Amino acid sequence: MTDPMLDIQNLQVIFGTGRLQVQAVKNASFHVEAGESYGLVGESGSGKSTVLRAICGLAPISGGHVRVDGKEVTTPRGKAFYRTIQMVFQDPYASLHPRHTVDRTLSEPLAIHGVKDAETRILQALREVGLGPSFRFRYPHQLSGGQRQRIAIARALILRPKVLLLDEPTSALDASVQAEVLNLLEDLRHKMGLTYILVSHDLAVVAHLCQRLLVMRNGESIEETTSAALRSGQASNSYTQSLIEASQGFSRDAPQPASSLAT
Amino acid sequence: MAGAPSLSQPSGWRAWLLSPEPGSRWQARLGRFYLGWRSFTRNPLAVMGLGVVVLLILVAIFADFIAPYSPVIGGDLRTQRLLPPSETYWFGTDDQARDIFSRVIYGSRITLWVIVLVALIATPIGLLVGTVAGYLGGWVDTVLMRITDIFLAFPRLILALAFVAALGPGIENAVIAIAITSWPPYARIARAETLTIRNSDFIAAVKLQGASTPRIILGHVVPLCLSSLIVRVTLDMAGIILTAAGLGFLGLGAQPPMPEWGAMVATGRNYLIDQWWVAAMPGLAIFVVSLGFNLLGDGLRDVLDPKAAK
Amino acid sequence: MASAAMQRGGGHEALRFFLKRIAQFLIVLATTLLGLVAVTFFIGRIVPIDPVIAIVGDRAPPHVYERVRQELGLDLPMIQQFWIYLKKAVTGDFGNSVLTTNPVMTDIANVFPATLELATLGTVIGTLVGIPLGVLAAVKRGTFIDQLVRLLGLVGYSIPIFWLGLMALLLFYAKLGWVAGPGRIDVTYSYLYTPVTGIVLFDTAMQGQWDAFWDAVSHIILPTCLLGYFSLAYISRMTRSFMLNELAQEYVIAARVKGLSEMRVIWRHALRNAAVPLVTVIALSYANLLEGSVLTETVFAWPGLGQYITNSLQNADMNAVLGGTLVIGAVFVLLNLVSDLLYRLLDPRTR
Amino acid sequence: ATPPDTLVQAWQIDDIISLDPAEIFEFTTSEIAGNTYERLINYDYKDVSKIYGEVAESWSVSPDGKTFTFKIRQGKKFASGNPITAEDVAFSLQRAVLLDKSPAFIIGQFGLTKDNVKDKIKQTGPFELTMELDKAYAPTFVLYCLTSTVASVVDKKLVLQNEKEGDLGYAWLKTKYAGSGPFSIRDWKANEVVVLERNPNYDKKAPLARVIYRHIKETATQRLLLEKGDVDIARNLNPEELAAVSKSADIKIDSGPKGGVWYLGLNQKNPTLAKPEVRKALKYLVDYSAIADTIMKSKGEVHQAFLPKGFLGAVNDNPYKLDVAKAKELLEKAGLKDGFTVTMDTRSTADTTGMAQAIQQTFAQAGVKLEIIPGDGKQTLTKYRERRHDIYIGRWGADYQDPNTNADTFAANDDNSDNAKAKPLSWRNAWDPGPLTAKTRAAVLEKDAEKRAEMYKELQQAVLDDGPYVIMLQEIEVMASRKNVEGVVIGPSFDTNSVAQAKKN
Amino acid sequence: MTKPLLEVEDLRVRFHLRTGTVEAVRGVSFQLGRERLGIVGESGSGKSQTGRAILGLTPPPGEVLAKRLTFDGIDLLTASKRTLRTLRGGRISMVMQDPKYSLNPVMTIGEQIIEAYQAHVKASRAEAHDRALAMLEAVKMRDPGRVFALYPHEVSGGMGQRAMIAMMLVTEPDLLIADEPTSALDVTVSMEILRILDEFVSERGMGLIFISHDLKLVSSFCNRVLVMYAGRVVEELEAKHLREAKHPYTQGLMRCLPTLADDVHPLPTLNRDPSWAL
Ligand SMILES: Nc1ncnc2c1ncn2[C@@H]1O[C@H](COP(=O)(O)OP(=O)(O)OP(=O)(O)O)[C@@H](O)[C@H]1O
Ligand SMILES: Nc1ncnc2c1ncn2[C@@H]1O[C@H](COP(=O)(O)OP(=O)(O)OP(=O)(O)O)[C@@H](O)[C@H]1O
Ligand SMILES: [Mg+2]
Ligand SMILES: [Mg+2]
Repeated sequence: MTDPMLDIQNLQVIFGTGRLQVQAVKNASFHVEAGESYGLVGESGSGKSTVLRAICGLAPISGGHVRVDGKEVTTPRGKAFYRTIQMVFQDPYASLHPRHTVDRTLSEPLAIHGVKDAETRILQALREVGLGPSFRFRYPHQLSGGQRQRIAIARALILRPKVLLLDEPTSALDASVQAEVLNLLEDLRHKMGLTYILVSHDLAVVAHLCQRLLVMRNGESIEETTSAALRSGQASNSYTQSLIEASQGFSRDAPQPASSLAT
Repeated sequence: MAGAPSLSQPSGWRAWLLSPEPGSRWQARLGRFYLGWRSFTRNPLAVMGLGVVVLLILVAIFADFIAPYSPVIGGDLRTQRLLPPSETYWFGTDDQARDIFSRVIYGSRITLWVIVLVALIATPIGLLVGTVAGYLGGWVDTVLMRITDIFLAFPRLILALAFVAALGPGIENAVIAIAITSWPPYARIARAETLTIRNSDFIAAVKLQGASTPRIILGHVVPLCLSSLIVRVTLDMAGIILTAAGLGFLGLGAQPPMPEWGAMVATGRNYLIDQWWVAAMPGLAIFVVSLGFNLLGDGLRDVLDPKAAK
Repeated sequence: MASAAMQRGGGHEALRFFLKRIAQFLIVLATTLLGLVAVTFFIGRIVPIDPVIAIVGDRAPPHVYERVRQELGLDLPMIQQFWIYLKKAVTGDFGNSVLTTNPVMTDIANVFPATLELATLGTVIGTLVGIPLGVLAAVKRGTFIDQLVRLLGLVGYSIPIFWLGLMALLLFYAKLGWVAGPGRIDVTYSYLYTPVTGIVLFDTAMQGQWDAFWDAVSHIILPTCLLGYFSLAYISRMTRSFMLNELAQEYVIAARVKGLSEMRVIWRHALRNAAVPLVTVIALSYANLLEGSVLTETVFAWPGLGQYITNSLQNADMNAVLGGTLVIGAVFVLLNLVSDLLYRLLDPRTR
Repeated sequence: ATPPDTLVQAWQIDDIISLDPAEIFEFTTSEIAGNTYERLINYDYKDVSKIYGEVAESWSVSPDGKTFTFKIRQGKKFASGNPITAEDVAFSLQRAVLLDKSPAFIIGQFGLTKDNVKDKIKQTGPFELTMELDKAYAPTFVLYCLTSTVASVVDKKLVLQNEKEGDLGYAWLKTKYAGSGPFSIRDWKANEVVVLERNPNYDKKAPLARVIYRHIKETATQRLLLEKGDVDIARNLNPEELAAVSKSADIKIDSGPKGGVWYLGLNQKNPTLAKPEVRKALKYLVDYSAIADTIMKSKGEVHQAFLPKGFLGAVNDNPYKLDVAKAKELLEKAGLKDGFTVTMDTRSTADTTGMAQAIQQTFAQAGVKLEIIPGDGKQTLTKYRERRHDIYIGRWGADYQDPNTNADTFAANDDNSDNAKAKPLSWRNAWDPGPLTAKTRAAVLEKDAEKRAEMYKELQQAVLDDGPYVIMLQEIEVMASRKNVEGVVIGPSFDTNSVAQAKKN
Repeated sequence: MTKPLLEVEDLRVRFHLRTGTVEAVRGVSFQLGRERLGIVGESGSGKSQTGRAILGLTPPPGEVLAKRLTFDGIDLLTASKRTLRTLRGGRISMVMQDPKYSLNPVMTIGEQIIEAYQAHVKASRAEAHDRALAMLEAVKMRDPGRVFALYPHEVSGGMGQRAMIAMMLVTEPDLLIADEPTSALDVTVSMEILRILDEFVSERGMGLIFISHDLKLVSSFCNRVLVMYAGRVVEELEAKHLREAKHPYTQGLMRCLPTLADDVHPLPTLNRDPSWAL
């Protein structure tokens, strides 16, 4: 049996010290096989993003293990790591440098890693995300949200990573644009054999893109389930159940959810 | 996306500049520049400011052609001294019987030189200190900001005076002194700006591409701080000219008979009430130029500063 | 139900915060002052002015010169001089001024109130006029009023202060006679009161010398208005920019949605928020004025800190320069602290 | 407006560092001391050659010329009420020597040292004292020296009451007063004000109750105050301001020559300046009269010898005037046909800078490129005293009313080496005057006034010919005052501007 | 429905910019009774501008035109500023998208509610205080007393949004415009918010305009839905018939959403027809 692409065990992330200390992730464990697409769902502040950020070194790992391809990650992460794992952020408006053209944004990783023939790579990356060369010299403000997210995906893919961490890649987008981006992601995964971890608060989106998913709450993993189970409305956990219900839309006669709101 | 359609569309070269899909880096840059230019020209005061600055540059370049007399060699002390403005001497003559108009014209070179030099020294220092402190945080931040505070807590003119005293008088040293005293606010601004940028996703994204810290600071953080800094520096230009004038006033600026405006005003203050033109003419020049820079800075702020532009 | 918040935080918490701030303040003060002393001290030693000449004058015979040089400890290595200075400074002894022969701190206690008086009133004027102007400009953005206010501010930025000062004197004092001339008080009144705090307005008022008080008022009015104008230029400009920022916020729209009058929206909501960064701006401009506007003081024959330090520097009276710099540094740090505390008071988010 | 019994003067008085007559050496404090202290003897301000006793009633010189005996006037009192006795006088003179501050040499140069002063200056009776010198100096020389501020009579009792650790009351008197002059010093606030008050014990009661010196740095401010009547006298107006205020019906202008001269010091360490032809050429390259008539109008008059007008033996004909052709000729002789470049350390005051720039222009006419290095007063002085300048432009004021004061500094140099003990102006300019030094020393001992004057004339001529100084102007003191002010005397030296009999109508 | 509460006919909002005139809302017409009306559409389709125009809060360079814009018989276009002010917050209120930005950060929540109340009702401070507390309770705040004294940054998004609702409903308006009141919130939280709004409508007979880009939500929550595209209403229909929408835009919007119910790969995307915008 080969190692899973990503193996997370008892991950803990603590921010700050003293009074300001926040335990963002208390205990999260899961593993993702190569080529798999894995979902993380949960309410706001449950630590989904933090898990992703911890994996790629943007948040401190305070406990537990993160293994990539069987190897424990090092801090700081080496260049090789970044060629394996890349991330796409939630807000397409915030994840592109406002003063850099698409060209500059895409050539940056190539320059850092000393990749030659940047020219063709950039054009190719644009093509992969379904954008023509006419987008190459635009500034972010000349792009729509969906286009920006495509550029962000292109940037993540230009180094040919094996794993893509997707932090709510479509939550800031309109429904129709979301569909396009989701289709694109699915497409790319098939074409390039990528591994995804997808964070979203929208169960339908997760179910659409992922086979397995983890439900998180208050920094802890509550249950691991499959999208098939979600679709059939089965959930062993009442919290997961309430998430499923809520995603069906508003209903006048539904009982008040038992869940308490985090304040 | 279903944007509301615009009722009128630009055409020709404007269309090319404003093209949402520029074909080259150049076109993209020009397009940006054009956009900025357009929002800039919307502000008539700012355009006026730009006009003044351009005029200053032109006057400095063509001083030789414009000035009717020598800026340093005066006429007869007995007959041509302290003459009021007239047709021969537009701005009158000074205590050494020199033509004030010519001196003001030549003085533009020095003023320009002072401004450029201060900007070239102070801005990078402030930028670097601020961005490094802001980006790295921790003890580096503490140490750098403490140093900044120390410099900020210094009485400015005193520090400048001390430096001039230490380095010896002369316009270059005055400039260095001014530069040394003017970077701390820039560092503060750059740091504040960096703090808002450093946790943003696009910085996280370059980090994820394995970019080194210097690369991130220089390539990604600095350009974003630059605009608010440029604005601030232009706004400070007036202050710089006046500090130079202040040093001149205290006799520590330019070397006589250099036609430095501040020094001219300083000389003129001895004749302020009756021979008003001796101080008023260079004073007016200082005023116009610093006003120009201020207006320009204000206009630039609207163009460059993403927070102010709304 | 304001007590709810208090219960939450508790007096304990507040005290701890306060103590922590004080401790932090002391550390910052100490390091800043140390840095200031070090820099000033070494600048002082490389200034190419012989401090001995300042004491003995140009025509002193050589042996007097030598003796004074030794008295000043100038023959010791620089580091040792610095160490001696520091040791004394820690005990509060900043040495004597060469020029005035008094202990430096006594001198500063004499000149600082003059500057304090001027700067405080200047800042008050600058704030009271500058903020409404800034608000007005922001509210009427792009209109004639806006441009006018901006121009007014810009003019303040660009005019040499000594020029404006002399012109103001010429007009209001010499020509119109509306105000009294340079100096702090007329000689006629100067011995009618005893200086206690050194702040003339305060002293005369406390001692019921109303004639003297009004004379002092008519002396101070011009320089304060002048300084006030300069701080107004800065404050109104910053107010405008902060207000523009706030007026674009959603909560301002929310306030309008509530049906509040425009007055209330602007002054209670937007300005209240703009006040948070404004505190720092005002503190900064106050610090600048306190630093002593050498030029204003010169023009108005105002015996303040700025003149004192400049004069000392020109005479290589390094003890005085050091003392003055330290005082300004301390004031700066103190103002930082105050603005920081005010900031916290005004902005609940930072509590 | 000012109160009728108070005279208010606007004056730049930020140079005050001490009010102790044993230490006073500045222009401002000298004047203040002149109005508040009495000296043993004094001279007539109108005719310097008339020396009279002030505290002394009479004096006599021993036949060998080495011992002076002074009789003290009886019945005089200090402002404190203490009587003035010989004891006070002896104490004052001894004290000056013992404290050994900058001006102490004026008395000390007669062979008085810390160790011997108590023996050499002796009280011989309640109202009599003697002073013993090491050589038989010209009596006028000795007497003139005793008219200077350092010889002021201080109130021994009062001073000793305030003595600390044997400092002879030095720390106290620095800021206080213990004299017997027409006025007493009531208050001094540094950089702000000096207040004098009528001394009720003075023989000839001063008409004014109070004299106030206000520190006003800006001359324009001084002028406004004067025009407005908020000061009675403005002391630092510049020529243009004087010209302007003189048009006012309420203001008058008084002036009088002073013992200061404006000069250029040419450092002989600079090989170019060391050439005699160059020194001479530069003397022809200053437009003396133009400067005196314009930039220094009413502040200086052309004067080229080192002794100011009014001093014994002063040479008053001014041989040099701007003559570019002659200068060029001289330069060519020196092998500098195309001129040369030289720097001048210039104090950044209006007067100095103004003159410097005028000189810069005339120098340029003969191809001498003059670079002006501006600096603060103390800064240029520091450099000058270290002989690091090329040319120094400055003012030299006489220390006392005897010609030796300037001869000693301009024409004598006992040791021109870098670590010489005495550093007169000749040393500062690295000039060895050769035989002039001996001549200067001899002149001090010459008892015959005529002969002595002749000796000084000779010295001046020699310096005029070849000295490394371009002496340009003699200083004039100007006061612009309100018309109702009367009786303010502008004396020949700094300590002789008297307000003792001034009054306001 | 006898007389509609709000009548909008041919509403246009224009922005005159240097680059040309942008017409953000182009001829929107609808009527509203005491019911829930949903407005959906993509970003930039003019939903918010429609809502703001009704309140007279179109930002400065904007211009509002309409054949008819009346609220309860009052012509909002010609009404004086004063009338508008009494209407605003008094009879028409608006809940905005993000509580983080729409609450004044330096005032306590209680103060802000009291202020809203006192702007329209002459009441003593104590009365206003009680009323505010009651309101906080009405929006199901668990510890109203505590929340009253909290600053906006001290409460979670859900609580903030409820505070916002309390503030806007404290005067018991007849019409509430909710501009994406839940899009910044968690699904579970937003359900609760909707429930509160729903109660107000059904119990107090308030009219509600619910602006959202979430079709699914609008269809389950509202009675009627306006679908906007490029500043126009392309379709108006009963919420329950949303699935049978005729306009291809509405259909497309409905289809391109992934659902738990069916698993379509790839998702159908929306092909925009330029003629929709005409
Ligand atoms: N840099 C940080 N410093 C301190 N606390 C942090 C930091 N980043 C995140 N947190 C805290 O960690 C917790 C988890 O945050 P995280 O962003 O992972 O949540 P999330 O599940 O992604 O929520 P959302 O759906 O809103 O994005 C939150 O309480 C957050 O306040
Ligand atoms: N101040 C303004 N100046 C110019 N155009 C504006 C202005 N405000 C809004 N617009 C334009 O009006 C159109 C409609 O904006 P509106 O805010 O109503 O959209 P929306 O449907 O609410 O979108 P979202 O879902 O993103 O909130 C947009 O195209 C926008 O660009
Ligand atoms: Mg997240
Ligand atoms: Mg909207």
